[in-house]
Amino acid sequence: MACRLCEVGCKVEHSEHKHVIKSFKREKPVARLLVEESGPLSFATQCRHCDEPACMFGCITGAITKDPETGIVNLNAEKCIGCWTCILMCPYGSITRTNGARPTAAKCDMCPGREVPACVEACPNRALVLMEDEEPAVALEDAA
Amino acid sequence: MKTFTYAIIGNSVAAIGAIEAIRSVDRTGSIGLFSDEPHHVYSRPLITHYLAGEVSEEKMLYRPPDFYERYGVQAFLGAQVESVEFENRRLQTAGGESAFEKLLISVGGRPIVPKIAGGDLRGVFTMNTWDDAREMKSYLPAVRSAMVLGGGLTGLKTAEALVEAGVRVTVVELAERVLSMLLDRRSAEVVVKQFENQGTRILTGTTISEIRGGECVESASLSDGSTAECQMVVLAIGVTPRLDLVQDTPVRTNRGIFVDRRMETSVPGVFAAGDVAEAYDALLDQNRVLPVLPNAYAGGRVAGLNMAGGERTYDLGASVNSTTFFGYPVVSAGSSAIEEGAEIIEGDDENGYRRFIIQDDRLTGFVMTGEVNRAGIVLDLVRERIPLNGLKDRLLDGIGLIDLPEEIRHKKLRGGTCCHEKH
Amino acid sequence: MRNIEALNNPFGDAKVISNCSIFGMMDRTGRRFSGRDISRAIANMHDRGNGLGGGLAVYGIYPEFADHYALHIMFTSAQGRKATEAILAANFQISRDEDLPTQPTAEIVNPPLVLRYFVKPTHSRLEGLSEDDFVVRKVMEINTSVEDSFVFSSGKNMGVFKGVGFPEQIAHYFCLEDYEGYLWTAHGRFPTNSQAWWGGAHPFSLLDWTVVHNGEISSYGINRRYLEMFGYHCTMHTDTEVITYAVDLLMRKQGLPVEIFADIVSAKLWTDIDRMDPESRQLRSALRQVYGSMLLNGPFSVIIAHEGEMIGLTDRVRLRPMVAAAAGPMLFLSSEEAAIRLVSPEVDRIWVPQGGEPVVGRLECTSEAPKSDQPLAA
Amino acid sequence: MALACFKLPEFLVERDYDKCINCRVCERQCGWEVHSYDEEVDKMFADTEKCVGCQRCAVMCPTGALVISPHPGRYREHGNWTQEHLRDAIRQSETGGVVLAGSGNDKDYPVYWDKLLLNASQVTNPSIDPLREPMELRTYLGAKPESIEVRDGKLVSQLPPQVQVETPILFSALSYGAISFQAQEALARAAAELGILYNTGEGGLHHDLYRYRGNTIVQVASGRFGVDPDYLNAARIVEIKIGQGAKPGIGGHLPGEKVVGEVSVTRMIPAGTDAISPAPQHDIYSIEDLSMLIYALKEATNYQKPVSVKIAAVHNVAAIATGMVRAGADIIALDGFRGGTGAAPKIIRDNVGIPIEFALAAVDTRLRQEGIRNRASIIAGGGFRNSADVIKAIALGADAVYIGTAALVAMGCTLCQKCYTGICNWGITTQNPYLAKRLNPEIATERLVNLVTGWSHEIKEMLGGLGVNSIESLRGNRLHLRGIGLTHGELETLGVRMVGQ
Repeated sequence: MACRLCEVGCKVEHSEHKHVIKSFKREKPVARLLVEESGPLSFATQCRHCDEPACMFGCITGAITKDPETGIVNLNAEKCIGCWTCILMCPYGSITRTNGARPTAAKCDMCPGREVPACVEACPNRALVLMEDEEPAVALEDAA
Repeated sequence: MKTFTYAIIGNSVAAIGAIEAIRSVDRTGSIGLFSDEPHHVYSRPLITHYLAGEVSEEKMLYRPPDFYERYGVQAFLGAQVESVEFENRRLQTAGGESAFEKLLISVGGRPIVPKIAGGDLRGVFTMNTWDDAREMKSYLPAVRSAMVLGGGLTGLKTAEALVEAGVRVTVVELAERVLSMLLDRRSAEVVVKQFENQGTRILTGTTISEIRGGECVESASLSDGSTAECQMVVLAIGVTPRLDLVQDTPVRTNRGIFVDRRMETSVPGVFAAGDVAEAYDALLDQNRVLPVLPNAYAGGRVAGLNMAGGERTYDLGASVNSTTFFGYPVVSAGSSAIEEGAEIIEGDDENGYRRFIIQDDRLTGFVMTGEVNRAGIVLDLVRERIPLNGLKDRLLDGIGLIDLPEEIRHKKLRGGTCCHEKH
Repeated sequence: MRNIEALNNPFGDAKVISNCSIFGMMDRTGRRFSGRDISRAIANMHDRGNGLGGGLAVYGIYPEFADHYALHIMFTSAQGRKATEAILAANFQISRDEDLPTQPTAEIVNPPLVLRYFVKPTHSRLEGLSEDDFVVRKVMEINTSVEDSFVFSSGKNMGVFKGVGFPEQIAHYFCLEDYEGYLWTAHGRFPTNSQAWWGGAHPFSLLDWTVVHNGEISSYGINRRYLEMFGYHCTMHTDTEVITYAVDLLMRKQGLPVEIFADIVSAKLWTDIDRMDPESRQLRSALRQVYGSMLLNGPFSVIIAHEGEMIGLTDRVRLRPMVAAAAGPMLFLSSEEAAIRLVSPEVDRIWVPQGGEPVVGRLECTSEAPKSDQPLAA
Repeated sequence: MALACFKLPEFLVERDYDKCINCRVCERQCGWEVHSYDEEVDKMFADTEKCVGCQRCAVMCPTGALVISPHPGRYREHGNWTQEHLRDAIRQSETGGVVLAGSGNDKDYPVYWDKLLLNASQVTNPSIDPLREPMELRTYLGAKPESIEVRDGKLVSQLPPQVQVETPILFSALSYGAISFQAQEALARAAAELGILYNTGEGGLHHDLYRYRGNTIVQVASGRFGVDPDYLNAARIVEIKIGQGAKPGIGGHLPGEKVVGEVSVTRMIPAGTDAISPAPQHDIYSIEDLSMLIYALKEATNYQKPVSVKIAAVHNVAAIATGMVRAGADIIALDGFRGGTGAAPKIIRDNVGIPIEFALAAVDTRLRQEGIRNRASIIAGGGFRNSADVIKAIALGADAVYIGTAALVAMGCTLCQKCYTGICNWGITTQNPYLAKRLNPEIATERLVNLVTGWSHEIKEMLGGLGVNSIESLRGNRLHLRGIGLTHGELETLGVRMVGQ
């Protein structure tokens, strides 16, 4: 419903302070998902954690890997040099750039350490649902 | 004599793509990897960043140090393959002979070294391997200014690295503009501007005619007659596939090793991928040598899956490039340089320059500089040949999934595999 | 008793609450026996009552007047008796009237004058009513409009004896050891809000239907409102009265068999009904849909008797005790097993009936005899 | 802002700028466009005057930076001229129109539910623990015969159609058009899950909801929107709507702007036209006309469905109701003056009709006095706020109750009373797709199911306390009620005794 609380949740989760006010006021964090809107239609998009992740194929540094256990496609910001090949490779437009002195690529990491990703938890309308297995890790509905 | 289920020549991105693909379906088949370079697999595009001092030794590694062990690969590093007997499925190195059932050749390319007087002086380099970068780096203390021959990607990234290392650089390009394979005139100007902002000169329509010096490089003369002092000359006018191993063998070659859609060469069981291969370009509907990293990985992966008994075809092909110059992003994809009979949509604002090439209501290529977020959605329009319909007007504003036709959008929102290989 | 409401419910409570002991015994061959055993049995449950009411009903005691309505009437004044006897004379042929025999008992104090009248309705007065309905109307008339008179028994070949005291004292007072009947029921009462008065004791009766009851019906309010729709006036404010009228409406007037009656007042649970075969399900559903207001909800056990039949029934989830036993032709129903064992140490079978499952004893000479045995064999 | 406006703002929007992170959620969530972001100063601003106090922004704000409260600015206090009187008069003198309002009568009339107390068992009989013992709420709606015939243990009589509900709580009429499709779908889904019924209202039945036919009451109202044989036969119960508690004697008017797309198809009227429900049904000018419509509907549905007649609770409701039963109604639906509405003239909403408590008591009493209570079920509606209200209504004589506002609250409604505007920040009373999709039917269904399940649990607890294990033993059982603070006249009409008696 385009409230964009998922983005708020994501930003806070991926901030240094992990405090909604402090993070926003001090850090200007970047959301790893994006709500797209066009008239009444809206939905959130983020990394699908593809079986065959084009971003990983394209990553020139080896910063992007796919965890064979969890299926999560991870991005190691330490290794990333910011060539943005992954951004060009991702057909979902789900990788973004961080702010700051040394910008790196940033993407959904399924919120390690959380039972439910922050975006899913933040969604007041259950438009974001965590789904397992064959389905994409986070599925989205037009209701978002 | 050891017999490998899979033998791979070349320690490249294509090789890693193949190994990871093989191991996703075959956990036991033996893999032997032969590389003339002594290093653990590293990222070739990072060598300029290494030169600039941006990337440390350990971050050069493309995969973790225990990669070969974890993937069950017997790696022969620094072991150059001298010859291959394709009929007998044997290969020879200085250390001996090995047999194989399936073979992948992914030896990449080698720099083209033009014949220039003084080209043998100390201080003349090519930029293709980590060792090249190391040698250059150790030579830097003697360098105040350098001349880079070649305004392609390697030349410009090397120039950038040298600038960042504190060297004054002049780039010399014979063609009328830099990055002529990737960019149009205007976007090339955007790039040139980035260099000029750093005080770097880029000279086009000229070349180095002579390198002068005693033992070491001291100056270089250009074809226009001018001479400039420099302590280093980098030759970066391109690479050519390394075809030595397949010369005069049943393996068919053209400009590179000719492979079919399965990345298999004319010899059954022998595959090729990466910069050495002449693979299919779906956009042009013909084979060509296209030395870009994402395609190397994907090609290696297709080869690996087919080596392990799968059935995959390689449909990627199209040229894709993303890089930055002094932090300024430049991406290009598809037929950005081909403009015949095409409709061009251009925009230039504070977000950067963008150019879209449209043929028959389909996007065939584009260039974006500056703001490049979500460029992947645009690339997908190219790769999937999605009819633009009313989308044309939205291109300059930035396309979102929401702008795509409903059917495609739904498929994307629900789908989970983004690779364009056909299953 | 014009002031019957005030008498039975002196504090104007919404309803009169009482809890009790009940006992019933029947010889299904029709053999008549004296009231000595039931007196002992109910005395054995002395502590379930508080001496504020006791009574018995007995069937088959007046064979010589079997075709007469036997009216047992209590009077507390001569005027009352005069007025009542005028009504009787105007509406009935009176074949005999006499004092009920009594013997002085220390515990029974201040008893009313109790007479019995063997009567037949005067046909010219019926005005289209059946004899039964005519008798009911006249009994109601006396009980609600005449001072100091109360008809407490009005069936044929049966009688109710009740009063203030423990039931065994009442039995002694009315010399019930001298009567012989084939079916006896008895009741010891523990009212919580009633001043003792003789008419308020159990059994409650209408014609030859008698009810002794132990428990409290929480659905009383709606049961009563439902019955009022059918013209019943619940003047006593007791559950027993409501049960009696329910019996009258459903069994006597609408002719529903006892099993159906049981299925209405102790309705099956929906979870059970849902599991039944379609035909039974349809029937039970219809009973609950139509007669939901007659569901007797709350703890009760009750013995209902009329000519030739004794029915024991508990509420649907059996919150009040009832034990049944068979010994040869004898059927016993009791609040407590000990009371049965006292009068019949040896029994063929003794069991605790399921909640809502009626235990029915019928004279074997009736045509429905095989059916009547069904619950016993269960 | 027009300077000629004499109105004080009704609500105050206070923003704690220390907490505000400019995430703009409030801006996106307010259909009234109260909040806006100013890029120049990088700050959120609020236009207090537009605020209707729905609290959507306050609950969505991730930092709790917003407080919406009644505006402290008051006209001078006046015992007779309350703030509301002043405000309405000012509003009317600007527009010359009728003051409209949504939701139910919000005046301070006595709520008789709050003056009735329930009984519980002590000593003489046991209370029942519904967690351990069976406790039955199943109810059947429809006419019942006085008696039935049983032969050889088999049912001989044929009963009129009976509709089973698992708990005596139904969703009252909320029409598609007045509410969003999402909201109506949620009601239908929840009804199906709960084994109860929802009521389509008079806006027709959207084709996608035909699958919930087993749980549907369809309405035939004066506008006859969407009425055809398929519609009638898609229901368990057909309800003739004569009146509505919120606006007795008044018709309905759905503005053309709300008659869009599927609404127009479902209502079977051209898009963009006003949907007018006349005040009377123009084929019912008296009781015999009602009878003809009842039997026409029974014919049309092959006597398979009970026909309900819904009326607003008015002064002579008891006499009207007996007439309705004798005219063939299987169900009498009574709607008290506190019943909700999407739109009503405020003056009507606040001044016409009588409380459901009295209407219900009077009708039940009268039908019993006439010996015809069996011939119809009674559904009571109009202002039920909790399970105690429900159980008291059952004790007064209702077979079941209709809940409308409570269902809306379950779905998110905060009674801002702006339903008639078509803007609903909660996605309920709107056809704006951007707003409507805020109501996720899946969540709304769950919340409705939770509410009714919770109430049902509470009803079971209270029944257990009363010592009964089946709802029918409470239905009409007014002995379990006592009145507190009521006059003798009120007690008598309600048919309940005073506390302590």
